[in-house]
Amino acid sequence: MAGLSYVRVEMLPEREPPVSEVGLIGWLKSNLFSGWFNTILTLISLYFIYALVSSILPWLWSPTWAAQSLNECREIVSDLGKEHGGACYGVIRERWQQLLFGFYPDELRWRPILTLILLFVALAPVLFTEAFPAKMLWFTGAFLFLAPWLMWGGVIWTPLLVAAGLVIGFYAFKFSAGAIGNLAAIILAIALPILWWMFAIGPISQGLASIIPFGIEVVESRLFGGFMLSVWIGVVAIAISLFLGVVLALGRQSELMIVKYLSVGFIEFIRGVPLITLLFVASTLLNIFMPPGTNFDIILRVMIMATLFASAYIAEVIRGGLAALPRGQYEAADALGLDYWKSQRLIILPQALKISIPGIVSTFIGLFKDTTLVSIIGLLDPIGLTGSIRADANWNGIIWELYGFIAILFFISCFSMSRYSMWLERKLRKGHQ
Amino acid sequence: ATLDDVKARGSLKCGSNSGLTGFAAPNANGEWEGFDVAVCRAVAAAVLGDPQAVEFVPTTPKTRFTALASGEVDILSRNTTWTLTRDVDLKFTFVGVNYYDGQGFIVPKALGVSSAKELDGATVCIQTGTTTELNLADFFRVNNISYEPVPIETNAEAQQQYLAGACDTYTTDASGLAATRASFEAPGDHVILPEIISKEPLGPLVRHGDDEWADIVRWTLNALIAAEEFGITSTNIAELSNGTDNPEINRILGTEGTMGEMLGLDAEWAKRAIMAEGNYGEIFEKNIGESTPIGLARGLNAQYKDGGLQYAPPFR
Amino acid sequence: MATMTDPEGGTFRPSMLLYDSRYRSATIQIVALIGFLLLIGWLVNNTVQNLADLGKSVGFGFLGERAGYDINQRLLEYSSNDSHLRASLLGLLNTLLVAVAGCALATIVGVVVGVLRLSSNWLVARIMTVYVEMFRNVPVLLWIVLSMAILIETLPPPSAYRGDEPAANMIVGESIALTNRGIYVPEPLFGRMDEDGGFVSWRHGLGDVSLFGDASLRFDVSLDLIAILATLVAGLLVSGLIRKRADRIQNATGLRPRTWYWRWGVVLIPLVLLLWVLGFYLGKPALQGFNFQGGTHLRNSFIALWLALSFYTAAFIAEIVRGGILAISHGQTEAAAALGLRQRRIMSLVVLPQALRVIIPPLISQYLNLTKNSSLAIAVGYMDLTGTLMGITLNQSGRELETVLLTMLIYLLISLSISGAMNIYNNSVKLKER
Amino acid sequence: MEISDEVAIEISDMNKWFGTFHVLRDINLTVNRGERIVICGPSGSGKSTLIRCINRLEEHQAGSIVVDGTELNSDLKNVDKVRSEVGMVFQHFNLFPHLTVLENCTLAPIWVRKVPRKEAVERAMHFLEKVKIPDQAMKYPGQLSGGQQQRVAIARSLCMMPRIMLFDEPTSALDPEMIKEVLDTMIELAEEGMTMLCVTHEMGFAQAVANRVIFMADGQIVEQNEPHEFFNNPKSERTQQFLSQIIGH
Amino acid sequence: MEISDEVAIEISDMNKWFGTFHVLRDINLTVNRGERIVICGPSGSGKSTLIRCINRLEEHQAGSIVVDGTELNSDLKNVDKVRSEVGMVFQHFNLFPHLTVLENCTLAPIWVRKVPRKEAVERAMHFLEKVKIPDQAMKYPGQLSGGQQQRVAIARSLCMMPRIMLFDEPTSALDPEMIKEVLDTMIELAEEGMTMLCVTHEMGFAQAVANRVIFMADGQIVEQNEPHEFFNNPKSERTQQFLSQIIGH
Ligand SMILES: Nc1ncnc2c1ncn2[C@@H]1O[C@H](COP(=O)(O)OP(=O)(O)OP(=O)(O)O)[C@@H](O)[C@H]1O
Ligand SMILES: Nc1ncnc2c1ncn2[C@@H]1O[C@H](COP(=O)(O)OP(=O)(O)OP(=O)(O)O)[C@@H](O)[C@H]1O
Ligand SMILES: [Mg+2]
Ligand SMILES: [Mg+2]
Repeated sequence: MAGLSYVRVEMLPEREPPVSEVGLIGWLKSNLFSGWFNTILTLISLYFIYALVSSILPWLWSPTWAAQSLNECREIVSDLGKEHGGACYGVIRERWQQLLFGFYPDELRWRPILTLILLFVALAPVLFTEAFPAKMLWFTGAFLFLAPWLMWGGVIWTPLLVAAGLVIGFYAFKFSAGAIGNLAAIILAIALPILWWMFAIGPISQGLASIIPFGIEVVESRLFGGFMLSVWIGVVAIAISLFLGVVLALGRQSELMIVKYLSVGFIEFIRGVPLITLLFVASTLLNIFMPPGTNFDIILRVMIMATLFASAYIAEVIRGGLAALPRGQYEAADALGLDYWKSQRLIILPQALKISIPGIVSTFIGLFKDTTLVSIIGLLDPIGLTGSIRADANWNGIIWELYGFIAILFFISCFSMSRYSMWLERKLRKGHQ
Repeated sequence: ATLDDVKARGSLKCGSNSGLTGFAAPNANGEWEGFDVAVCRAVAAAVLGDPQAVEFVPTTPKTRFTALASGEVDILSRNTTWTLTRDVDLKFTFVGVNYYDGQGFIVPKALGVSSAKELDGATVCIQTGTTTELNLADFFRVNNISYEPVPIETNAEAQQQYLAGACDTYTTDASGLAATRASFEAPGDHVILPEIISKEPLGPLVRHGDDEWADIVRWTLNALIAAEEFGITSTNIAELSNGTDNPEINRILGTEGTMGEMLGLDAEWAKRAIMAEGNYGEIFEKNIGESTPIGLARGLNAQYKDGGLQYAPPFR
Repeated sequence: MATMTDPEGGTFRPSMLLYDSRYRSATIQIVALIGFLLLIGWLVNNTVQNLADLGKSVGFGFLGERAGYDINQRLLEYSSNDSHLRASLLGLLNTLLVAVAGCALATIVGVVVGVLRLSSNWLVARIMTVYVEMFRNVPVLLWIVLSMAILIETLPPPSAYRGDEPAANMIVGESIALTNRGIYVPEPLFGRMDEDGGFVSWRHGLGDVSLFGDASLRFDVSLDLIAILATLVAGLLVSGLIRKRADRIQNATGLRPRTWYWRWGVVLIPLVLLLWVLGFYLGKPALQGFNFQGGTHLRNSFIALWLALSFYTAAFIAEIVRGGILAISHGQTEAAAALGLRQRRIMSLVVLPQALRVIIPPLISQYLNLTKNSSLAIAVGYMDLTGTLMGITLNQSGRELETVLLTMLIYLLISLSISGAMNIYNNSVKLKER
Repeated sequence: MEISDEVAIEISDMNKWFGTFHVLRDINLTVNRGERIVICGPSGSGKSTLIRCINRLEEHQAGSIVVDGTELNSDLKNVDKVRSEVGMVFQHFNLFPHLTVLENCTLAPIWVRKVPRKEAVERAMHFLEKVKIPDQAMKYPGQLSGGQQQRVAIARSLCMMPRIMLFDEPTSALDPEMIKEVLDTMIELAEEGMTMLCVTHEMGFAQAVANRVIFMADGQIVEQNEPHEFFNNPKSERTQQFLSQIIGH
Repeated sequence: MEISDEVAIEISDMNKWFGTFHVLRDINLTVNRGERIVICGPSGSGKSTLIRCINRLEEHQAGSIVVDGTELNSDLKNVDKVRSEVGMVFQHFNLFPHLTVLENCTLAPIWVRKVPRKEAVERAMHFLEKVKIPDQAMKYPGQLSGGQQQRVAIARSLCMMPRIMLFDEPTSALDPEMIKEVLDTMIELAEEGMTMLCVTHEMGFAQAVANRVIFMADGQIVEQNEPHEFFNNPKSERTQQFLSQIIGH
C-alpha cells in the first residue's frame, strides 16, 4: 500500500476566509440574517425598536427644565408646537433633592453623602478581598457604629457605648468561659450587653454628654425620605440581618431538634408571607407587641421588620454557603480539638460567608427594591413622595417624569450591584476549579 | 399625660395626610403646608410657643388610627370624618370640626349628567380606606341604581384616572373635588354635581382618656374660629393684645382672666395660636380659599353669623 | 456481647448537663425552648396589656358583620350587604386568580425570552437582554403603577367608541373592546336566544346549583361548566389512550402512526357538540350608557397587576430558563445530533428533560414570589386579600391584630402548599449519581 | 482486516475558517471502506475539527466532503442521512444522564431509525454485551465508572448500525486502568472490519489496528503513512519532532 | 525505634454500627507507646472508621476505647483531652483554604492550647522546616502542590504536639511523584519514635517502618503480624488474596 504514504513538502500559509464569513457582511449574515426565520425576527425587532424610539424620543426632548409648574410646562410645550406633548422636567429640577434625600435638612446633607462614601470604603475590603488589605476590616467594624451616628446624629457617646456593649460581651465570654463553661459564658455574653444597652447606656451617655458635649445635630428619622430612605433601610436591614442570618443558618443546620425547628419555623414563616404584611405589622401591630409605653418611630419599626425579613433570606443564602463547604473542613477542625463555636468562627463561617457574598448581594438588591413597599404604609420613599409632590398644586397631574426618574435611579444602582455579584460569582467559580 | 410628653419632647407629633392638595403636602423645601397642617401648627404654637415645633407623620387612611392609638402621634389632623364608631368603638375624641364637608361627585361636562341619580351604570373612582366607599355603596343601593367602583389608593391617582376617562365620575369629599378640579388643565369642562350624599364633618382627633389634652386641642381650634368671629387677625393681633373693649377678645388674648392657666398653658396661648397661621378665615383663605388655585367657597364653613356652621362656643 | 458505653447511670453530676454529650444537647434545647417560650409569653403579655389599655378585645366576630363596601371584581356573587368574611373570601379568590394567571403568563413569557436570549440572532438576543435587565432592576411596585398609568393613558375611554364616527373601534369582528377601564371580551353564555327572535329553542343551558345556602361561603356551581369540564376530561382521557396506542404501535413496529388529528378530534368534536346542545353562544360587549355592557370585563387593575407581575417575574424566569438550558452541556446536543436526532427531538428528548430538572425548583420559588407580590394589588386598587381583609375590612372594623394575622396565615398556607408541592417534585426527579 | 475498494469518505480541497482563523487548509483525504485511520498531531492542529466536519457538527466553507456517496452541503436531508450512517464517540462520553444505559442505547434507533422497541432493546443488549457491560443496562450513567461510560457511548453509537465510526480522543478523559477496557473494545470493533477514524495519541493502539496514520499540524495533513513506517521512519521534520515528544512523555 | 511498655491506645470489644450496618465488630487492639502500626484491607472494610473512632470523629456504640489513659465516652471533656493528644492526617489534607500555611499551623495551638502567638509561630516554623517547606509559610494552601499540602497537614498536626498520630490513606490522593515526599516525612517522624497508626496500601512504607501490620476485612481484624512475616507469609486466605491483588496491581 505504498500509495498511502504522503508527505507535505511545503506548508500552506493561512488564507483569508471567504468574504461571507468575516467582516461586517459575515457578521451580519451570521448574526442577523442567517436563514429566513432569523431575517424575519431581525426585521420585526428593527421595526419594534423604531416604533419605540420614535414614540419616546420626541417626548423626551422637551426644554422644560426651568418650568415652575405643570401649567408652565404645558405652555412651553405647546409653544413648541409639539403634537404629543413633552416631558416636564421642571418637577425634577425642583424636587430632585427631595426625591434623593427626603426632608433631611439641606445643610446636613453632607452626612448621608459621607455615610454613603464611607459605606463603599467599608465594603471595599469585603467585596474586593484581593485589592484591599484585610486591616481595613477594622474600619468596616467601626463603620457599623459610625454610620448610624452620622445619619441620626447625637452625641458621639451613644454609638461608642453601644460598641462598648460588644466589648463587654466579648470579655464577659473570655473571662467567664473558663470558670462557668462555654454555654453559660455565651448566655452571659449575650445577656450582659443586652442589659447594658437597655439600662446603662442612656444615663451614662447623658452623663458623659454633660461633661464633654461632643456631638452633631440630631436628625430625626421622620425626616428621612426619598432614595436615601430606601438605601438606608436596605443597608441597616442587611447589616443586622447578617448576624441574625448566621445564627438562623447555624440553627437550621444544627442537630438539635428544637433549635432546628425553631429556626426552620421562623425562616419559613417569614419567607411564606408577603413583605407588605410584615410592613403592616410594623405599622399597626409592632407597638402592640412591645411593652406599654415603648414607642419606636415608624421608620425604626419598618427597619426592624425589614431586618427580620432579610434575615430569613440571608439565612438561606448562608445555609447554601455552609452546605458548599466540604465535610473535611468540619472534621479537620474537630480533629484539631477546636470546639463548635471556635470551629464555626475560625474555620467554617469565614469560608461560608465568602461563598455567600454573591447571594447576599442579590438579597440586598431584592430588599432594596422591596423598600419601595413602605410607600404603601405611608412612608415617603421615592414612590411615596410622588404622591406628596403631586399633591402640590403646581405639579398636580404629573406622572411619567417622576416614575421615570425613580426607575432610572433604581435601575442604575441595582444593575451595577447585580453586575458586581455576577462578576464575583464567576471569580469564585474560577477560584474553586 | 400627653401635654407633659409634648412639652418634654419640645415638639408636637401630628398625623397628617401624606399628600392632599390644600390640606397637607410638603413643599419643595420639605415644609408641610395646608389647611390641616395649620391646625397642628396652631396647637404647637399654643403649647410650645413655636409653630414650627411640629413633627409631621404622614399617614395613610389605613395607618392613621393605629398611629394615633399607639401614641405615635399626639393629634391626628388628617381630613378624618367624625363618626360614631370612630368616636366610640375606636376610642378617639374628635375635638371639633375644622371643615364641614360632604361627599360629592365630579363629572365631565361632556357627559351631560346633571344629577348623581343619572349615574346608573357609571364607573366611579373612589379613594379606598375611607368612609367614602361606604357612603357610595349606600347611595347607589338606596337609589337602586348600579355602578362599578374603581378603588384607588391616592387622590393623585384618582385624578389621573378620572382625567383619562377611566372613570365617569370621581367621588370624594366635595372639598377634595374642588381642589382636584382646580388643578385641571381646563377646570371649566368639569362640574361638581349638586348631590352631596353624606355629611363629612372633618376634624382633628385625639385619643380617648386624656381630656386635658383634648381640651387644649379643642380650644385651640375654637380660638381660631372665635378669632375670626371677633376680627382678630394675624395683622391686628399685636395691637389688640394691648387690650380692647371687648372682654371676650381680652379673654382670648389672655389680657383678662386665667383661661390659659386653666388649660395648663400660659396666658398667651391663644394669641400664639392665632399668630401662627392667622385665624380660621385666614387659614382658610390662604390654603383653600377662593384666592388659591383650589378656590373653595366658604359655604358651610362660613361663620354662623354669615350663615355657615362654624360656631365657636363662648370663651368664658 | 460487649458492654454498652452508658453504664454510669447512677452517678449523675450537674456538670454533666454541659459536658456530657448525652445531656448537653437536651440542656441546650431546653434553654432554647425556655427562651423561646419566654419571648412568646412576653409578646403575648405585652399585647394583652396594650389591648386592655386601648380598651379593645380580640375576636373574630367582626368577620360576620356587614361589610358595607362593594367589590368590583368578583368571582362569586357579592353585595355590600354581605359579611366581611365573604368579602375576604372574594379577595382571596382574586389573589388566587391573579397569581395563577400571573404564573401562567410569566412562564410563557419567561420561557420565550429565555430561549430568545440564547438566539443566534444578535439583535433579538440583545433586545431580550435589555428587557430582562430593565425589569429585574426596577422595583415591581414601580412596574405595577407604571403599567396602570400606561393602560389608563394610552387606551381610549369607552366614550371614544360613541358617536357616528367613533375615535376608536372594537377589534376582532366587533367583539373585543380595548378601553382604559379594561378590556371587554365576549362571554360564554348558554341557551338564551337572540333577543329579537321569537323562536324559543329546545336548547338551553343546565343552570346553576347553589351550595351552602345563605352562608358566607356560599357559591354557585354552573352545571354547564361541569358538563363541559367532564367532556373535556373524558376527551383528554381518550386522547391519552390514543397516544398510548401510538406508543404501543411504535414499540411494536417502530413506526409512530400520525394521530394528532384523532387526538384533537376526540377532544374537540364532543365539546363542540355539547356546546351546541347547551345552546352556547358568545355574549358580545356593547356600548350602553356609560360603559360597555355584556361580555367579560377584564378590569384595568387586574390587567395592570397581571401584566406587571408577569413581566417582572418573567425576567427572572427567563434567566432561570437560560441558565437551565446552558447548564446542559453543549456535548449533550452534539451527541444527540451525531446520533442523527432532529432539532425538535433533541429538544424534547435530551435537552428539555434535563433542563427541567434544573429549571423547575427555582421556577417554583418564582411562582411563590409572584404570589406574594400579588399583595401589591392595593397599589392599583385590585381587590385582593390585602385589599379586602387587610385593607377595607381592617379600616372599617379597626381590628388590626386579627386581620393582619389572619392575612399572614392565609398567605403562609398558600406558600407552604406551593413549596410542599415543589419538594415532592424535586425528590421524584433527582438524577441518579454514584 | 480487509479493505475494499469502495470509497467511504472523500474529502477534497476542504477548507474551514473560524472567523478569520484558518483552521483546516486544503484537506484532501480518501477513506476506503474498512480502513482504520488514526489521526494525531499537536493540540490545536484541527484534528477534532476535521472529524467533526465529517458528520457536520461543524460546517466547512470550501471544498467538498462526500460520505458514503452523499455530499455534505446545506441540504438537511443529506446531513441527516450522513449522520445516521456515521457514529461518533466523544472525549467526554456525553451520555444522557437522565436516561438509563439501555435507554441511551435505544433512543436513537427508536426515534431515528424507527426500530420497534423490542428489537431496539435486543440490539442494545447485543452491543452492551459486546462492550461487556450488559449487567449495567438498568443503571444511570452517573452510576458508572468513566471506562464503563465510554463503553456505553460506543455501544450507543453502534446501535445505530453505522458504517463509519469517528472517535475523538475517546480515552483521554479516563484513568489509566480504564483506558485499556476502552481500547480493547475498539480493537475488537476494528477486527470486525468497521471503517474507523480515530483521533488518539495512544500509539500502541495505532500500531495495533490502524491501516494508516495521519499527522496533522496547523490545519494541514502533514504526513500520512502506514503505522510501522510512520512511527519508525517519519519523513517530515514536524512529525519527527512530535513523535519524539510523545514518546518522551 | 523503640517501643515502651506503656499503653497508648487500648481498644477492647469495640463495636460500631451505621444504622443497621455493623461496620466494626469486636475490635480488640492494644497499641504501645512508640509503636507504628499499618492498617490495610479491602475498601469498605472499616479501616477509616476504626481510625476515626480513636479520636471520636465517629462514636462507637459498644466496648471501650482508652487513649492515653482517657476513656472515650460521652463526657466531652475526655473527648477534648483525647483530641488534643491525637493528631490526624486525612486523605484529602483538609487544609483551611482561607488561611495561610502558617496560620493553618498556628490556629489550633493558639486557640486550643492557648500558646502565645509568637511561640506558636516559632513552633510552626520548626515543624514546617521538618517537613521541608518553611519557605511556603506565607502561601495559601491552594497555591501548593498536593504533596506539599499533605506535608503542611502533617506539620499542622504536629504543632499540637500530639503523642499519637493517625493517618488515613495520606498518600492515596497524590500523584506518584508526590507520594515519596510525603512518605519520607512520615518515615522521619517514625524514626523519632512517634506512636503512629496509618491506614495505607504503600507496602514499601509498611515494610520500612511498621512494627506491626493489621489486616482488616468486613469490619474485623483478620490478621496481624510484623511486616516481614505478614507480607511473605500471610496466614489467612483473605490476606493472601488481598496481597496478591495489591501486588498484581
Ligand atoms: N468553535 C470554535 N470557534 C473558534 N475557534 C475554534 C472553535 N473550535 C476550535 N477552535 C480552534 O480551532 C483550532 C483547532 O481546534 P481543534 O479542536 O480541532 O484542535 P485539536 O487538534 O482537536 O486539538 P486538541 O488535541 O487540543 O483537541 C484550535 O486553535 C481551536 O482553538
Ligand atoms: N457515615 C456513614 N454512614 C453509613 N455508612 C458509612 C458511613 N461511613 C462509612 N460507611 C460504611 O462503612 C463501611 C466502612 O467504611 P470505611 O470508610 O471505614 O472503609 P475503609 O476500609 O476505610 O474503605 P476505603 O479503603 O474505601 O477507604 C463502608 O461500607 C461504608 O460504606
Ligand atoms: Mg480535539
Ligand atoms: Mg477509608
